[in-house]
Amino acid sequence: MNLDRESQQIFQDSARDWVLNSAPISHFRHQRDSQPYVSGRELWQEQVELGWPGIMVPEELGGSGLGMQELSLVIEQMGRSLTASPLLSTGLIAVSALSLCEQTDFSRSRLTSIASGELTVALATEEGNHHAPHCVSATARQHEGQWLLNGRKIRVADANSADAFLVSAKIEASDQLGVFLLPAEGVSVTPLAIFDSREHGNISFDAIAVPEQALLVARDSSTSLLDQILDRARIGLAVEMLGSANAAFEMTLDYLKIREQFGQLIGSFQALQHRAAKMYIELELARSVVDAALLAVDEGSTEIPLLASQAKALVGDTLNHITNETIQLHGGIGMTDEHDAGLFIKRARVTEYLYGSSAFHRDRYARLRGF
Amino acid sequence: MNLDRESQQIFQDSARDWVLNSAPISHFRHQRDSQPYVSGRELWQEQVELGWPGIMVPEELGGSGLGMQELSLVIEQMGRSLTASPLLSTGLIAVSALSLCEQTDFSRSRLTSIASGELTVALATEEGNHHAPHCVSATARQHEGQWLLNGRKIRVADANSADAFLVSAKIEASDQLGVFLLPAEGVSVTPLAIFDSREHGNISFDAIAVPEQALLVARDSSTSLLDQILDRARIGLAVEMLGSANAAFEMTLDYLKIREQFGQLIGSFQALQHRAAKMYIELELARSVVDAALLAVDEGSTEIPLLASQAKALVGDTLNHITNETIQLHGGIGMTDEHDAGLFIKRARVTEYLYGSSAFHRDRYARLRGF
Amino acid sequence: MATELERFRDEVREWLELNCPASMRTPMVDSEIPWGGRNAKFPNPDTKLWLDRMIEKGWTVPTWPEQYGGAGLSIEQAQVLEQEMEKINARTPLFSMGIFMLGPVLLELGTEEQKQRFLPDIARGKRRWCQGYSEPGAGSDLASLSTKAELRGDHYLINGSKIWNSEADQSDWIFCLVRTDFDAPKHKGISFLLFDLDSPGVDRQPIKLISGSSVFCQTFFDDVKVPAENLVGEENAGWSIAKRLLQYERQNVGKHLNKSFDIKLWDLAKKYSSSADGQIEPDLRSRIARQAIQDGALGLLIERLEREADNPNAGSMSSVMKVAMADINLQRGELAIEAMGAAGLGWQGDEFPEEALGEVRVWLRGKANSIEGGTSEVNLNIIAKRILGLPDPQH
Amino acid sequence: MATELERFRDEVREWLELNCPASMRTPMVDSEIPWGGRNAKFPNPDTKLWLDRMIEKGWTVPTWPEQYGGAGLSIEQAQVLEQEMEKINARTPLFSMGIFMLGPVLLELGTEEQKQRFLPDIARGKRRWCQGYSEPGAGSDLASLSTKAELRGDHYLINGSKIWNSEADQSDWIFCLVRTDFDAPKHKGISFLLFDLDSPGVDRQPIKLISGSSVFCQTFFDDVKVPAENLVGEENAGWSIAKRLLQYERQNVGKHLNKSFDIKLWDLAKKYSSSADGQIEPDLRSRIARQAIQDGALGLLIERLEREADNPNAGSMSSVMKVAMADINLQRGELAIEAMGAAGLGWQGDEFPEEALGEVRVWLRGKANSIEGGTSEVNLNIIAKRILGLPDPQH
Repeated sequence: MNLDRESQQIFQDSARDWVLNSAPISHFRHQRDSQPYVSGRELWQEQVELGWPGIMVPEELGGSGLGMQELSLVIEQMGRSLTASPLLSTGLIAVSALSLCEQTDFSRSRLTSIASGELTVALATEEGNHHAPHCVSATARQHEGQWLLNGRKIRVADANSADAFLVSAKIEASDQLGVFLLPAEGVSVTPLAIFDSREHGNISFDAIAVPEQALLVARDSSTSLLDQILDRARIGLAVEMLGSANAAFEMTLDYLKIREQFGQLIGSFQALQHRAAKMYIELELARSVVDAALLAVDEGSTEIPLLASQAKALVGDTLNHITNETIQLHGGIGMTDEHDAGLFIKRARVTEYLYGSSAFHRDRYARLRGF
Repeated sequence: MNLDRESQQIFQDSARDWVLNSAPISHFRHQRDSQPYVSGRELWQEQVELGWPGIMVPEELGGSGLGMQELSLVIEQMGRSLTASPLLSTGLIAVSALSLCEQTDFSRSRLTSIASGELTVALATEEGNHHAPHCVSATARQHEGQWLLNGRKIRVADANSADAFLVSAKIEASDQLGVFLLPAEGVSVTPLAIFDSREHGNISFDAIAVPEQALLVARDSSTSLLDQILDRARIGLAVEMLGSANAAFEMTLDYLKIREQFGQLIGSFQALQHRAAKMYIELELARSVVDAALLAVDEGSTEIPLLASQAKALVGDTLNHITNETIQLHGGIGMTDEHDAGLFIKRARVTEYLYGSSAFHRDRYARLRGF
Repeated sequence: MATELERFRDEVREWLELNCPASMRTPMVDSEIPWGGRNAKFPNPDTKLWLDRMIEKGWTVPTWPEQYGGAGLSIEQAQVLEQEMEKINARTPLFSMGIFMLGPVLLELGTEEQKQRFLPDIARGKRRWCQGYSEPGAGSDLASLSTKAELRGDHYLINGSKIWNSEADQSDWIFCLVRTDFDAPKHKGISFLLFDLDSPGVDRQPIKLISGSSVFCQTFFDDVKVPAENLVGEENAGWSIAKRLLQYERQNVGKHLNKSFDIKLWDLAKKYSSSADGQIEPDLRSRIARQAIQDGALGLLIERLEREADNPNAGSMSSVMKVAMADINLQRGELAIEAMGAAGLGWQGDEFPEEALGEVRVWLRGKANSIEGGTSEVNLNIIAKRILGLPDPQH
Repeated sequence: MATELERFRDEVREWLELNCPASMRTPMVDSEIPWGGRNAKFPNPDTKLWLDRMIEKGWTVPTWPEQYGGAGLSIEQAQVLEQEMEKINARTPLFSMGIFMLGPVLLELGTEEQKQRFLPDIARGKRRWCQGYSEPGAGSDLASLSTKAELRGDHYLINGSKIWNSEADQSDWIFCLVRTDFDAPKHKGISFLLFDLDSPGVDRQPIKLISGSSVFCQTFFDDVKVPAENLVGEENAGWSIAKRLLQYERQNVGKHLNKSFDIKLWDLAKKYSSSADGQIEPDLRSRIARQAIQDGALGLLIERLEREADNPNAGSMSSVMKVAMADINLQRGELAIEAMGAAGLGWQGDEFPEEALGEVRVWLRGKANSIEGGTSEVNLNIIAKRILGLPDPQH
């Protein structure tokens, strides 16, 4: 179910207010400067109280039964303020996974736990340097009515504090990939110091047993569940990235309006005006694709894969361009650690990489179009 | 042999004077408007009298025994004025082919004929839509001490008036490609109306017999003669293209200094100033590569293939950018047929395609570098 | 609400099925574009039939009020009509600067008498309009125009010349910017006049473009008499009307150039590929993919801006669309030529496929997209100032 | 002539073979960069040995006259030396803003006394210099600087602050732009002063960059006394000296950042490729090829500009090189990060290869290339005005 425009606006305003009050960029900076890595768990309880983890969880399981469009209003605001939160991994990706699969007691109970804020989940699909979700070495073997999982996954977002992992594994004696929900107990997590300062980790799991229903099976088997989950992750991440791109752009625009050189506001220089206008055009194009992708998800359209790749590629290029221009147009001050420009560019490159780079998605887009 | 800088300057000045007096752009325009296609033959005799066809021919064969650096001074001036001439095909490409091969009576006599202006030659290597010099269907078969040549070649520059063709053909009962010099007699030429208005044609040859020595055999067999010839063609064409790019740029710069809008010379608008400055930077980078490539040829360096691809790719991108900006910065007037901007962009795209596009040469450059 | 719209969709689909002739469901051929006008020609009689049927429904201008020849549809209904027409590849029944440029302006700013006099003829394709804006000395700086109109009792006397008048030689009437006050600041002395191009003193000279066609004219006015009632808006207040019309023009340029271009590009790349199985060279394929992604985004942007027509920046947003369209279309043209290789170098002749020759002309004609209807530079200025609020230099 | 140069080449090769220690033929490690200065450290004793041998030959500053510590080589000879050093991967024996920036300016514009006083120490790495140009309010608009210097008898009294002083906390002396006349037009009241950073009243505060390092300082001056004879050029005529030095700086920035970067990029792409045989993904490969072609062109441009040092535009050409270098290096950094994928996201820790961690810092540090030594925007202005002769707006 989707809200009407007016209710969406109210929803967005409340998300913005919370972010501005509880999680402004200064909060992220403070976390970064005082902790080995920035964990999203610190503010999680407040988000749980606002009902955000359950936005997409059906009402009968304790959620709000809304769509990705509504959840994205919150995620975009978080992107604007670089808020660290498990909301994308848990409220969007895990909820999508548990909703797209055939419903079982297992899936329903996990959705309920997510909605109530008791369970956070991290998506663990990568094994190599570049996004290649179908190249999987991790394995799953049936044993006495359970699955035994073996393998390792790298650079898992939100890994360090997650209660469970969604992992992809090759099902032994078949050529199929399965997606499993694996509790964090018994999983070994090596935290990584990545330049966006968020919590990421490499994980490994050695013969961990999970119940049969921990294998999530797609309801719509026309595409693999893994791809369905990843496409939603890509779109959700594109929303966050668009929020960051807009915030970096607005920060730059503000600077152009106050910084003077040569007796002029630098925003009056035509060369800079044209560059700002071009960034704005890119942002508008990117937003159009992201909006269409969100609508496609909520409508269950067959265009989801195409729009997911289109959105991730376009937003990635836009964010890359804008974060570079943000530093350049700020000049020296943008190079200093105390300025926020660096926080944006560092987070930007991590998100550009995550769930497939722009190059990956250009290629995938062409393949999906039949070329 | 190369001239010293001062003598090169004198050489260049005389080429510029001739082009400005005998072959300005208005001359090309006049030819275009009054003939089915523009043939370079019309002004050829004057160029012969200036000794240009023989610049690279050894002195003992009637030429000047100079290098490609000297010939390029003329070709660049012709590129500036869009002068149609067989000089590139004959004086550079054919002379290179006939000099790089093992010297025979055949090769020597042809070099002599070129130097004296009696022989023009067109390079015929293409068979498909995209440059792929090693995919050849044309064949050569030995028969009674002669070669019998069969095949067709497309989009041959200067085809319609050429006295002979350099063609590539697969040597039967071997997996080798040979380069043959084939007289125009018996070759069927279909003129093409290409948008640069020059003389181009498709040719076909059906069991034409040529003497044994018409097969040119590389003296330096480390790379194929065909590649050696093509690399020189690419560098020579890059010189022409650089001349065109510079002329289009200068025409645009002049316009920026006289056109007024909003009570200002448009060249005073910073956004346009920066765009002009960026074009200038591209031109300077391109010239640096072209100069290095010319030097490499005259020194017989092993870097020729790499520099040829680098030059063709870079000059192609530069010319593409500049010819587009030439129209844009002239505004409506640049869109009219009566303005020269259109002549430049049309010639530009034909030269970008010829002997391999920028994309072809990026790929080749990477391969040559081992990637 | 949704059900009502779905009911409308069903009606539309049914009507189209019955009324759109088969030959009107094929790609438009240049020679069959229905421009209307006094001298309209219909080489294919189906074109006329289709036009008449659509006129009867009011669907040449579906959102206009019925009394002016429209059907009074809502924006949502008009989108449904458009979608259903696209589904069966139905051709647009009538192309016209009257529909997309002059009409909306008259609806907003014309007198009731002017609306009744001009709008129904536009809706029915009776009169073909062209634009009289630019002058040789007034391009980007349009407001510096100097074509003079002097009020002489009941008429204006026009002297001067206009340039880039699209198909003026084929058109019946012109909507024309003229200077009615030479002493006022440049934006304050401009008026917006409508007049017949067959009036004595009008001379239209086609301009040949680099694409070989002559889609524009330079038009000279020598003591042309125009009835005073043909003035739209107040005298000397024409600049705001002119800008409003430009916004409609920019929206329209974006809208019309985007359709199915990227599919064609992939097809060209495959068809003229040098590999037997139509594989596209990787470097080119990457760039086409990038272009297709942007092209698709442009289509989605246009749809979004239609939905958000109540956005306070809607007018300036037409500049965003216009610049994006011009950029993306320029890339598209270059990629098309590159993709065809040798086949894409032809100017004319049987040796080249007809579609390739067409692409060459489209490529060259497309270079004007970033110039006509306001250059990209002018539109970037508009975005910087009106949307982004960037300052002017201080002196 | 050529033979004489070839004889020189043989001599150089032989000398290098004998005198360049093996460890000085390996890639430079950051901790071993020989910056010289009062507190120079040589963690590897070979660095000191190599420096001393090169000083003895005058080859730390090969083209400077012998009386100032150089070897009086011609440009061609210096290029031969450079080529031969490159062939054996010999490290640069001494890095120094004195060599590339202050030295050439003093050679051109210093008094004989100043040359003797400062140049030999630069050649021998005895004194480490830093630059005092930008101020918080004077970045691109450098000439609006406001650090004040008042002449008080035999010395100037300096008050104010400078920013972006490269490694000021590690340096001994500063070449500093100060305002000596607040009433004159901004370009006419600037002077060029040299002074010791250990002087009382100097406070150096390192600035942490986004790359995590602190290669720049903000430096505060509170009643710092500088002997009047440390003025270079005339009082209030420092602006032209400042600009000349910037040209040398720009040349140098280009020169030092270009070396072997593109080979490394290919290697990274192969090494961190996801395919077992090191195949590079086609879209990335195309873009690296494009970058490598430009990178190579930049190297050739730099060589050409060295050969054409008599070009009347040589000064402004340093702006061409500077902008090209910054653009190309920015692309290079982005491609390096992209090529490494997950391995290229690390900030620290054993989980990431050391070279990948290094590349991340280089990528971030490189963002300053288009800012330091004059922003790309300022350099584009210079090219447009000085080389292309484009006009200023009329008011």
